[in-house]
Amino acid sequence: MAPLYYYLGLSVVMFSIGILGVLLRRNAIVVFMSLELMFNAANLAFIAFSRFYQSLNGQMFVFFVMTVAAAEVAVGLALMVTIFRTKRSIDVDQLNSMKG
Amino acid sequence: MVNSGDIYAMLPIIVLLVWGMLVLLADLWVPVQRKGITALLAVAGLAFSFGLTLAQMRQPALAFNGMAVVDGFGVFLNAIYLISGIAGVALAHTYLKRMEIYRGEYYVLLLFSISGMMLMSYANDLIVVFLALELLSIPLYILSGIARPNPRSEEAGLKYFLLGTFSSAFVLYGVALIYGATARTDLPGIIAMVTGAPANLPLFVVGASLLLVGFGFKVAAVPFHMWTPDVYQGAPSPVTGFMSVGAKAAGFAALMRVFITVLPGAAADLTPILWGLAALTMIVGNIIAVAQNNIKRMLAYSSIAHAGYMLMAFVPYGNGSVSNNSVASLLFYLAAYAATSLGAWAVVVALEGREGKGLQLQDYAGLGRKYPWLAVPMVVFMLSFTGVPPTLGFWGKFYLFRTAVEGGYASLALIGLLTSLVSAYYYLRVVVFMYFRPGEPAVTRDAWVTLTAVVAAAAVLLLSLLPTPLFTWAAQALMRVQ
Amino acid sequence: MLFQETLTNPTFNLVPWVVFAPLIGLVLNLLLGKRLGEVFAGTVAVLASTVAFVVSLLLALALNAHPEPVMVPFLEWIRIGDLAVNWDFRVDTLSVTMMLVVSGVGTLIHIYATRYMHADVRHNGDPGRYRRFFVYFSLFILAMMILVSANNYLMLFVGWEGVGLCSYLLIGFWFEKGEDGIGNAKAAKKAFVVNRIGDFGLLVALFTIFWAVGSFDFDTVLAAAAGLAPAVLLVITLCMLLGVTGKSAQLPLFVWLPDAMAGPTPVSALIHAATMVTAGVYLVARSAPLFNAAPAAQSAVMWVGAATALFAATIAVGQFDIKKVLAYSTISQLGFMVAAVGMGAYVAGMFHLVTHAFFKALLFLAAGSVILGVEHGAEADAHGKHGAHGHSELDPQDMRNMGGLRRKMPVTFVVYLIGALALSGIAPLAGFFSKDEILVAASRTNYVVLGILILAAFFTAFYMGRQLMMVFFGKPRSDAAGHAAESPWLITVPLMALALLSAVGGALNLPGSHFLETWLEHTLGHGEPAEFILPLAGLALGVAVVGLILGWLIYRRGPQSADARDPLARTGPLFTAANRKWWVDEIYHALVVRPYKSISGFLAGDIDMGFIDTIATGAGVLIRRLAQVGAAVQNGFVRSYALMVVVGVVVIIMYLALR
Amino acid sequence: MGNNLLFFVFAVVVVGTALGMALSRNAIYSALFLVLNFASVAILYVQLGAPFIAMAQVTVYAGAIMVLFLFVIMLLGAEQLAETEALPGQRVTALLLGTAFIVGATVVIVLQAGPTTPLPAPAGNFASPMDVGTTLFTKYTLPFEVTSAILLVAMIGAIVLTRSDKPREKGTPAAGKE
Amino acid sequence: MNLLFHPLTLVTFLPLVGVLVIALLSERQRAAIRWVALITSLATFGVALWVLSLFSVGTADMQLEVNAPWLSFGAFQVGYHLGIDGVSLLMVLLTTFLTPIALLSTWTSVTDRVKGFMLFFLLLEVGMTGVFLALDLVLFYVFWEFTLVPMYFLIGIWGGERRVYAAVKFFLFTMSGSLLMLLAILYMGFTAGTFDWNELLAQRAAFAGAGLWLFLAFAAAFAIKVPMWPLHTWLPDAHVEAPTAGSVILAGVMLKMGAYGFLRFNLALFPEIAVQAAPWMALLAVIGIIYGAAVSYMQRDMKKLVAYSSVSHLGFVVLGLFALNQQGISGGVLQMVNHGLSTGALFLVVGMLYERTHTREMAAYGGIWKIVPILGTLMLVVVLSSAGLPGLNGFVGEFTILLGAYGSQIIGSPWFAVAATVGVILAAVYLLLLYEKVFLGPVRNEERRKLVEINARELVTLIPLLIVIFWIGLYPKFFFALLNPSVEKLVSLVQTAALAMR
Repeated sequence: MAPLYYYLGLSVVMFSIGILGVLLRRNAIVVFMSLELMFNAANLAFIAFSRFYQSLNGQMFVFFVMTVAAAEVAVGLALMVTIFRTKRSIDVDQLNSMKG
Repeated sequence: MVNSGDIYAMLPIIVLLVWGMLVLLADLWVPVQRKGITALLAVAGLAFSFGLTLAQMRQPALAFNGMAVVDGFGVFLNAIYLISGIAGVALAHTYLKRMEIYRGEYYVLLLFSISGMMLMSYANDLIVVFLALELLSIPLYILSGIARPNPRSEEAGLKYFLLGTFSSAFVLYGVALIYGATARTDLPGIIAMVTGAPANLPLFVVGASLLLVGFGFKVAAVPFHMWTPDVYQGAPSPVTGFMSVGAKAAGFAALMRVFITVLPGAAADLTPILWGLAALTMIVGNIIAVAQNNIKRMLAYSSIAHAGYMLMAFVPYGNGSVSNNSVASLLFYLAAYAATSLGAWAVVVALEGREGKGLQLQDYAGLGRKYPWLAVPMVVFMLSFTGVPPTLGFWGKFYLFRTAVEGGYASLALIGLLTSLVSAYYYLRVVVFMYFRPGEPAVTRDAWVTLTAVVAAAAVLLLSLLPTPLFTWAAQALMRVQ
Repeated sequence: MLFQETLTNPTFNLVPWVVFAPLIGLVLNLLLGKRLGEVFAGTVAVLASTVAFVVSLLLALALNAHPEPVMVPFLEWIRIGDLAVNWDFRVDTLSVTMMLVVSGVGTLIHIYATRYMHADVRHNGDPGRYRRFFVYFSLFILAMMILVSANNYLMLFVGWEGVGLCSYLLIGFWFEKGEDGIGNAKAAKKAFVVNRIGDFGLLVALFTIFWAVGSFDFDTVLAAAAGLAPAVLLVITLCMLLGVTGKSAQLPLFVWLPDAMAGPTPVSALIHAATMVTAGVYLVARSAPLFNAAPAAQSAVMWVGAATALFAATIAVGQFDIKKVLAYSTISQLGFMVAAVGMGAYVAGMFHLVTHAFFKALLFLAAGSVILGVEHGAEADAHGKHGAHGHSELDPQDMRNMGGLRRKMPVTFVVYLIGALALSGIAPLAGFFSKDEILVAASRTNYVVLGILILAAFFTAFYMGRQLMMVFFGKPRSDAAGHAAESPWLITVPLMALALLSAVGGALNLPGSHFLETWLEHTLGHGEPAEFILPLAGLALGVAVVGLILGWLIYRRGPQSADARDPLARTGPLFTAANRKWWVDEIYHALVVRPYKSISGFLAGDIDMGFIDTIATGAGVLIRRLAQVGAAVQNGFVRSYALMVVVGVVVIIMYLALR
Repeated sequence: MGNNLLFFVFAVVVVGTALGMALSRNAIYSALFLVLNFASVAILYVQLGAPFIAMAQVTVYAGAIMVLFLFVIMLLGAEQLAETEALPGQRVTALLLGTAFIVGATVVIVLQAGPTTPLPAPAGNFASPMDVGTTLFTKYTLPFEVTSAILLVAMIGAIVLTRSDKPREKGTPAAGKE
Repeated sequence: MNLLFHPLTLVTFLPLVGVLVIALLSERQRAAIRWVALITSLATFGVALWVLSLFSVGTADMQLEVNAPWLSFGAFQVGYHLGIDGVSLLMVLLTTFLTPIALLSTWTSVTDRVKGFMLFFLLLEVGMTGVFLALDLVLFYVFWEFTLVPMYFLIGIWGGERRVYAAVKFFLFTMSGSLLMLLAILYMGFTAGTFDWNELLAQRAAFAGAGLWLFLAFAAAFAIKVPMWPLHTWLPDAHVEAPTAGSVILAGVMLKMGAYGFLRFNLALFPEIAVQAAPWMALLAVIGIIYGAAVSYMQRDMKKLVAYSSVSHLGFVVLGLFALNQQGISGGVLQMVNHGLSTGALFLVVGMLYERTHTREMAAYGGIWKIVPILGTLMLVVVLSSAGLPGLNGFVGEFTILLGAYGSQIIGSPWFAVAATVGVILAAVYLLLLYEKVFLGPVRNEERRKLVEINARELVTLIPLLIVIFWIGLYPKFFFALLNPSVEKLVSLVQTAALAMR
């Protein structure tokens, strides 16, 4: 069995890739997927700690995170659809009518 | 298992949730022209919940296996949310009609969001904190975008959503690390682990600071503030008004609840970070506001700045002798800020026209002459924001600064005062336009909006003359810490 | 306290009336004068002055019986901690002498003015201002009485500035006249400001006195004089000297007095010749113990006086304006007095003060009569020619426009002659004796000063000779002079009275009787009585006669016409210099006025608006610039916002990692 | 070491698919990479003794959620965008920050994570579905109920945001718009 | 005494009655609004006179105190604590005296939005009176800061061309100082555990450690308000743009709030620091005196000239206060009153001229004494009073100040006073220049021939000022007698501190 910090390392890397995805991609859906990746990174950490402490709290947490993620996906995708209807694009870089 | 105590403790929230569903259903039968009925229903629910909340004042209790805690702190904040909710409904009714976005779901989402906020201030477990955060945020994302097909509203919704989720990810990671450090997610458990030996403190501190990022996002602390102006501008004004108070208060509720209960141990590490956040927030918010000509953006930056002041009082939270004052002053300020901000947004709502008209400062020219019932309250709000006596904002700042000084952060108080000076400039600009420049402002007459503004102004003025009850309430609204 | 609490003679209780009589007159005129007309206004003012004179006379008589100084308490004025200033009246021989001069000469001039101003206000086209003149005049008497009756330095200063105010008001009486219409107003301002410079000195002297002695009362201060540190004494006395040079028009602050001739002639006579300008002499005499204890200051006073006496006399030679000549003469004679008190010859100084008041008031008033005559002539002339334009260009004060007036205005001529001779120091007129005493004192003190003073006396005689010739002899050089007429009796009677005083005034302190000496001794202490040195008196008389004759010789054939050159112009630059007053005004303008203006301009422009205000507004501009930069960061891109969040996160993590 | 090998294999897959998701030009590829990533993580969950969560991960995440993603991508036809960088310096800064984050997090998180010994074996029925279920409905009643509210909100939200407004009834003032 | 009908409560809050009545009137009832405002302010002055009659002259301590808890947070109490001593009594009298005069001056000059004007004016009076009476630092701050608001509106709505700039500048400048003061108040309240002035006085040791900083913070607020050089740049703008009545009050009362603050807080609470700072403050004061005078001399605008003259005159006040002896402080306080009267009257006259001609350029006038003789004469008296002519009020104040400063051991050098005395000369220069350019000389502008003489109402505004001008000039003993005990007490406090430091 790998030690805890292996998992944590992996989780950090996943989280970082998620961050980079958010920062670098212009496609809103891809950005959103990167966010999901970040959630997953956190989930991995939870599960690893849960195993480390032999405590179920972490797993419970992950369960709720998944549900919340599902809810967010519904809302987020709905928003994107709406935007797409008006703008015909889901390029986040085109969402800059307000600034300053 | 669930028992009646649990139900009773959570009753204000449960009522609100159930009421929200009922309103949702009822709305289906309410014709478009008579959505006022929905609004009234929503207000009734809020008022009912408000009454229940106040009834809880003297009965601190744990509920749902310690997942939630009912205490004075929570009650105080819940009162603020509910009042801002009522204002949010009052402001919305004609506004929605005027903007042709009459969707009964507005009220439902508002109720749900408030229930999320209320849950936040009762939260006693990080899972509840996280869920409450989502429960209050998701309706706000939707509400921000509810004015579709207005592109600005949609843009605001998506921006808010993406960035909000982004910050949630940090909160989540922070919780994970705290869990990793202590093996617990319930706040009492965490305290026990931190004060006892076994916790992994380095990890704990990192987790706490990631939580700070997430909560900082909610309260709009620099550098996590950048969503604020765009969202405030794009979202329908009643939503913004509600959000500027409710979301901020909920953010601070989370911050205070989590940090003061469980994290004094990490204070030594976190204080410099908080210091920096507070200072930056005050400086950046106030300075950039100077450049704004759109009232909504200006108020957005102003709300950032006020988050800075509140953070300032929060900096010495780890100092046991100050932390009570820290909480009390923050709560008091939130109350003062709520009254002021809701009132100011009411005026904004009154002036806003279709397609983003009536939002420039120039559009306020001549308001003082033509519509004193809006202009005079607006002056009061601007002065209260600035912190000029005799307004509630003055006492709020007074208390905040006093806490900062008491905590040994006179330097921070100095920054706060100097940036207040900067803020006076842009708040006064509003007054300048309203009173010193001639103009023909386009105002939609709306009794509810005017009433909101006048009531808020009266509260700001009168409570400032006799603020003792509010002081006392805030000072007694302590957290129940096991 | 040197005086008894109970007054020796109830007469002394009258002393406040020297102040209140003019006050009542002032108020009456202010409230009723307009309604009741000229006769009422004039009469009230004359009566007020007369009452003051009568009271002064009674006081003098009472003092003659009990010559000890008396203090009449009146009012507690200021009391802060150990600063206690009361408004008390001091009745002693010195103050009563001054009161007599002020109210006596003052009354005569008042009488004169009732008629003179009648003509003047009409000549200047605003009859409504008649009343105002007498209000000012009463105010002046009031202020001057406060000055001389003060029992402490602060009340003296009150009067001192009060008379300065009157001087300002009266010089600017015709405030819309003069050069460019504003010349008179400017002259008035100049007088006030220059006087203020002197007052500055006096103020500093007062401060020093208070902190050195702890009181402003004359008795306390003068009694403490001997015990004061030399440096303190020097500060006090030199600062006082500055005050004296301002009020008594001495070098270097004399410049205001010639310009002050812009006021109506009675003003020049009363204020700028007889009374106010002598306040400086009075001050030094009053502070005699202080000056006696500071020999260095004393000699400074002496030298200032002597230098002024000569300097002003030379300028007088080059003037064409009948009043300007007299003005410089006044400065010069004040120089004599100041020199006298500087030499410790207080009695001599006071003596000359009194006689000078007589004959200089006489000269001014007579000059006023001349001016009236010429104005009258000009008007008659213009009337004859059916053209009203002609006379307005003629300057009725320019001696070049006169000539041959002795036949037209015989009374004026006679009295003027008496005054001029008295001024020149021709025995046995008043000026001879008083000037002689000063020369005697100088002969005891310093021969250089003596020489200077004799030279000044020579110039005095010369310019008076010149003036007499130009005004009264020869042929009329203008039509106006040709049509001049004698003045009415209200004017000539006071002239005659003053002429009489000028003639016999020397009797006050005749060698041998020394009446004034013994009279003043009660106040000034016992001094060496001035003896009569015959050779010196002879020399002085000779010099005066030579001066007069020289004047007669040079100006006998005089300028033949109004635009002819002055016979002295042959001396070239010397005459020009005298005529241009040694360029003192220009020098002051370059050294003081212009620099002050440019410094003020620099402060108001570059410093205040340019620097201080720019810093203040600059802070605002800076913040606005910062705001724009900050707003530019808010670029509307979600990814930038997220980036900023990450920056925050990374900074926090780095901080935690590196802490 | 065998378990370690398993970890490394899947770690590589997880990182690879994550990178694939983040870097693919085509959003559909990204979605598919993400599905793979979720599945691999699910395997790690199983390895970490969380079978229930692993199953949920596969069904909820990799299944339902990602289908939704794919559906929307297809619906909008938004799979391909010109990925030119509009923000100067964004890429460099982002990469620098990402690196800094990894380095920093390694120092403050990974290296602080406690014992470097392998994770202990779980107790017999640790995290069995029954265990999870019991906990969920006892201790976690409140969160569970709250979740339902969140889902309800999401539903309302999705409807509110995407529903095309009914044609207005006759006589309403602003009829004819949209 | 009853809290509500306590004389000090009444004198502070009586104008609110007028505010209420006016608020109920309609904008169109201008005459009624004006009369209500005037009568209220006169009634307030009456109450102030009543307070004067209740005041016992020989006592140094605070009198007629009213002290009730107002609000509390945590362990800290903020009291509704008012009290009066000689100094504040004079200031209250000045305030309540000038307000009706200023109101009366607006009769015809303010015709637009009369209701608002009167409302703000009465509110301003409440604030100003409160500042002089408050004995709780927080209460003081509340009043202090509150005064900004009405004045801001008075300048901003009824002001001249650049009124917005001036109003904002006024607000921001003053606020910048008072914020620092707020910080100091908070710190003191925290260290000493009270905000009460009396108690703070007793517990000076508690915050003595930070004394210098606290002193500076208070000084910043007051120095801006006074204003001391070089913090004066808001003043010319505010004065020039403010409506006449606003200028009168601004110069007459609001600047005095700064000087009063110095006296009440800086000197009383930090005597040790005050002793150390005295030479520096004196230096700034002297610079202000000379500088203000020099800059006044260059002004073309009458109001600007008077505004800069305030910088100069208030320099005297500060010099007097920091002489820290009885003569200086008493003189300084009296000079505060004097400046209020003289400058108030100057502004009134300038306002009358402006109302008639709509210009304040001196060059647009000239020779008008001939046309408006009564106005000219009154102006002359006022100018002379401002120039410090004996017999008028200005002299008494300036003389005692200079006397005090000259001998002040704490300032340490007579040269400050000597330099300040030069300011007396310069004052004559610029004031007479003003008078000369406007009233003397020939009539340069034919339009000015139509200038209307002062009317009865305007006369009523000026005469009371002139009466007091003469009163103080001729018989200042009354005023000094009011001041002496309080000043004596303060001086002994400071002198003890000075001795302790040696």
